[in-house]
Amino acid sequence: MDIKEIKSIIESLLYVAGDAVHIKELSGVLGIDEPTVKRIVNQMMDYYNDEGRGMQIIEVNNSYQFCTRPEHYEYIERLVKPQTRQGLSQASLETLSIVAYKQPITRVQIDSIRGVKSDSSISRLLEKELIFEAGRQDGPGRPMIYCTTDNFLKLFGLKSISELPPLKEFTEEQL
Amino acid sequence: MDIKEIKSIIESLLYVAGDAVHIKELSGVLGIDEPTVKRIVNQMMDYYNDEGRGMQIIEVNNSYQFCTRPEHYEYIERLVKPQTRQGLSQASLETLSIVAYKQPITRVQIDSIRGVKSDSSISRLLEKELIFEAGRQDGPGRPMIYCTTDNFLKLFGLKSISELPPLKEFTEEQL
Amino acid sequence: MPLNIKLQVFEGPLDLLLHLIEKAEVDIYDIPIAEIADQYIEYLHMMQQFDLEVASEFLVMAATLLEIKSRMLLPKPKKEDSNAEELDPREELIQKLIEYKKYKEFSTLLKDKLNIYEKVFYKLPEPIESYIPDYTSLTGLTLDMLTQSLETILQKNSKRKKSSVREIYRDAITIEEKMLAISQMLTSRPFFYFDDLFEDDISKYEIIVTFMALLELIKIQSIHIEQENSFERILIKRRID
Repeated sequence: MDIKEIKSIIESLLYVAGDAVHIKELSGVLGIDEPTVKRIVNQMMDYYNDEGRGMQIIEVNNSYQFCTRPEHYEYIERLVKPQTRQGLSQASLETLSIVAYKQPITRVQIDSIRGVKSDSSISRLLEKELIFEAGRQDGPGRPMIYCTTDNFLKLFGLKSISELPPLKEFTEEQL
Repeated sequence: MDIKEIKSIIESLLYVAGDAVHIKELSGVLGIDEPTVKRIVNQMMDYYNDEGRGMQIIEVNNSYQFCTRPEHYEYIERLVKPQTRQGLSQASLETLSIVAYKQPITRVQIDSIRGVKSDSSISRLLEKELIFEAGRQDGPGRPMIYCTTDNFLKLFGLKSISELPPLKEFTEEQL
Repeated sequence: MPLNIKLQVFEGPLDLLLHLIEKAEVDIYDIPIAEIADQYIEYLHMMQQFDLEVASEFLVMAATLLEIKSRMLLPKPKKEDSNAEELDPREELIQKLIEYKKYKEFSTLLKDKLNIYEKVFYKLPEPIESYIPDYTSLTGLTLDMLTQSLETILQKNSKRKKSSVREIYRDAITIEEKMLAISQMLTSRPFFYFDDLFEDDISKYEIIVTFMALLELIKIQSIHIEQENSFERILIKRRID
């Protein structure tokens, strides 16, 4: 085995593992003594850095691991979770405000207040863990009821729902 | 962004994804048009192959994915627990060949070409996600129709169904 | 009796026939039917001797071979009184064998590829939590926005609601609108279930409108209704012509 092949194998091992691989394991798999493995991996680390490759090798407690470069974070984030970049839409914000003030509330009640269907905002808020399904209402159809989560409180800096500011101009009847 | 940086980002994206990443996603994340992304990925593919790197990039239905090289199999197997081999029977391989070329195809049509019932091969191929139920055919009995999956392409090193070699036409001398 | 002979296993009657034809080194387009039929039946006898179950397909093929054999023995009709093409009784079988042989050969090629590509490893996706920003990325939001948002809706609402008494408000939906809505559901997916249309708290009025819209869509042949057995879920599918 020439050194190029050894590097290629180490690369594939680190890739498949995804995790940290101990130098002992590399040495065992390759049948090469640890100091040599260490020297080769060090060369690889330099190479990845000098070439500005997409991954770098990091060493932790005699284990080696691939990881991405901090400067690529933005792109990776876009790939992994594109929708997190969008924040809350107007529709979601409206729905959230209704749930916050009127909880527990059903989807039909939300629709009725907004005058449009709120299915997609509700799923978006559920997904973001800003509201949760708090059970079903008694009565015909037993519709799902929604409440805000602790995450919601955290995000808006509230200790509890009772801290929500009072709404101007509106009396209970109007709601 | 220079081309080296783009390659570096693509490398990190493919590494993080693990799975196949569609060219549309790469194009979206990078903000670069698809033909350019395709050209760059093709250069990367060549580079990985020429340099005998630990990973290679494979293309399946316009998606790209990292995988290891078959020749490193032995070393990787020592590191990670051996993956369950696909181990397809002759019957399953025959059925798969027929589905690959004649898709969409019904069970009865497969049976007719093989001259024997193919139920058990079909369930095996479904279970291994090499074929999938693509709906029902119009007409009497509305039989289920089968097509091959992307997994099939990956496992047999094909980019797309159009890459299947033409079936040999037999001349009298060859038989 | 000890069994020292390993009986070759065939995938089916066509597989067995191909084997016999190759062994006999005869032309597939001109199979000596009598000879091959005898060998075929001999093989089935062997299977029985070894207590192997002979699948019905093998028996059907044996009957077909015997039939072809007997038709080959019939005197050929004179040329002038047969305007029909002089059909070779073997023709259909030969076509089947050739078709099968193509796929059988391709399957060996597949097997070779499988031997290579099953030695390839893929890595699992990285745990994405480390890449997802936490909720602090939503910090553009303020309590004011929340209250204002609700107040605006309520303002709009109070105008809209003036005439209506306290009851759950729902826009009156027309049959045309419902038809459009159903057709749109079918643009994103090939089918959905009948009960998907009737969510928990649908009003009686909307049930009636939905039902009429469905009937209308069936009438104009843009959808298709299916139910495998009574009481099973009803499928609504896009009609493809």
